[in-house]
Amino acid sequence: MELKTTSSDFYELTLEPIDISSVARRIVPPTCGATVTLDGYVREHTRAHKRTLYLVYEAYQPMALRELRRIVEEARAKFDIAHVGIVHRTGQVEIGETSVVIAVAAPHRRAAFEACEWLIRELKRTVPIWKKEFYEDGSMWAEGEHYEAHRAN
Amino acid sequence: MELKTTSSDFYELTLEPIDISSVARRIVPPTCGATVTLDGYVREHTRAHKRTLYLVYEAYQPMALRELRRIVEEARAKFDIAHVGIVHRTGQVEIGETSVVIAVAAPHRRAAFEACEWLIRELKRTVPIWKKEFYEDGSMWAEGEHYEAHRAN
Amino acid sequence: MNNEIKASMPSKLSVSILFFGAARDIVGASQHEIQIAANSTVGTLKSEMLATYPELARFGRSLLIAVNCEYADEHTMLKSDDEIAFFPPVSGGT
Amino acid sequence: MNNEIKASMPSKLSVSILFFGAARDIVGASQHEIQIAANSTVGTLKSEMLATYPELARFGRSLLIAVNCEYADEHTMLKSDDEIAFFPPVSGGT
Repeated sequence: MELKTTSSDFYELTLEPIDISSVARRIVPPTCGATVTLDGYVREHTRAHKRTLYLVYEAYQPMALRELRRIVEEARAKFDIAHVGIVHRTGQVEIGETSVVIAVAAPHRRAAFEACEWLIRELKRTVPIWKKEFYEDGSMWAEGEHYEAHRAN
Repeated sequence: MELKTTSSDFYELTLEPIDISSVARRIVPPTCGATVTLDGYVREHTRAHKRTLYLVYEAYQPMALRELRRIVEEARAKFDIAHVGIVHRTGQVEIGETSVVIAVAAPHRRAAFEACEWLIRELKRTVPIWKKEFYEDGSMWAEGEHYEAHRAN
Repeated sequence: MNNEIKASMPSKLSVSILFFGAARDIVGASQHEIQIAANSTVGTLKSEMLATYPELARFGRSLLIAVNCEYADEHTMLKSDDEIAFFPPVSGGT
Repeated sequence: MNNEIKASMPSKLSVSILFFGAARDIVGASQHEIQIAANSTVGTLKSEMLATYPELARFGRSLLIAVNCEYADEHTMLKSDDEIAFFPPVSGGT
């Protein structure tokens, strides 16, 4: 499921494994000098002595795509960046697989680093996607980073 | 040409095109949560009205590998990171091709962002690699970022 | 023929309600079509939902609400055909 | 048999000199094997190179020198078989 805008930015939710190179390459205009990519993946971890077998990400898809577009537009206003690509996995994701990739291309690397870091923070704060952890004997929803519904601006 | 250390870090100079995904994937231990990757590539640009056709990177190879190892060791002391991979292209590089990839895996994304940005700055400042730009009617060495030989520490 | 009357004096609004994540598990369904009083706000609807599904109260102030895919606060007025989503704090990314 | 005498009183050191980037273009060769006076420092060798290749002076203080793959300053003492590299500011990365 993808949402294209008039620019080269893109936001997608996908059931397929994510190839981070192809996400990064799709956002490179010839005048750019650097792409910074965040590759976030599912950690091997335990909660209350239970080993996580896999995760399932669920999205409120139309709103998730809309929020992704909103945070990218905000990033473009804040930072001197050329293009952004974001792909978030939905459905079942195995340990070690990439759950989210954010790639930012910019003429100068400083802005690419800043924007990429800001975008993952905003994504985790506002984009309506939920993670459920599955164990041998059950499952549990992960707690999100707290979202302030009454925003200051 | 590559130099392995006892850890999983690696530093390589390569005459072949760089696959950024494979660089990033090689440094991911299962306990990590994020890999930040800088993909630096050759810009389309002009100098004094001349269009750059391609570049040639030349390295003082044994010292370049040694300096790469030194800056990675310094990064590991400064930041809470797990592994680092750096690959720098040498020889002829076409416009749009990746000249350098720095991938940093860490349990938390903040340290990965900080270390990756610090590493590219140090690489450009101290690693003995030189870039020559080729035009239709000649060539010119690029000026580097200034290196202070008498370091404060 | 009575469209004008409905438009000027609707007694009820038809809205869709969606639940996600742990909120859906509590409610036991992902989507409801319901009728609510005209001039209802998000707050009115939230109170109704909390009365119907008391377990939703465990999210406290962190229960989030979106109207037509935008975050909304309790004062947001509802209109017919709105899509209202209830969900706990998001946990995407890694 | 005269190894000991050479070790205690060498009159000359044999060293390799490398040039990279624009410095190599000026010198016209990437590597030299030369003999220099015992007790020479990096500064001594640099002065000799500047006398032989006056064009190297255009790099001024930004002409960098490494001894055995480590950055060195002008006070670094040289010893036999050292590899000394002269080069302009580096320009790797992008």
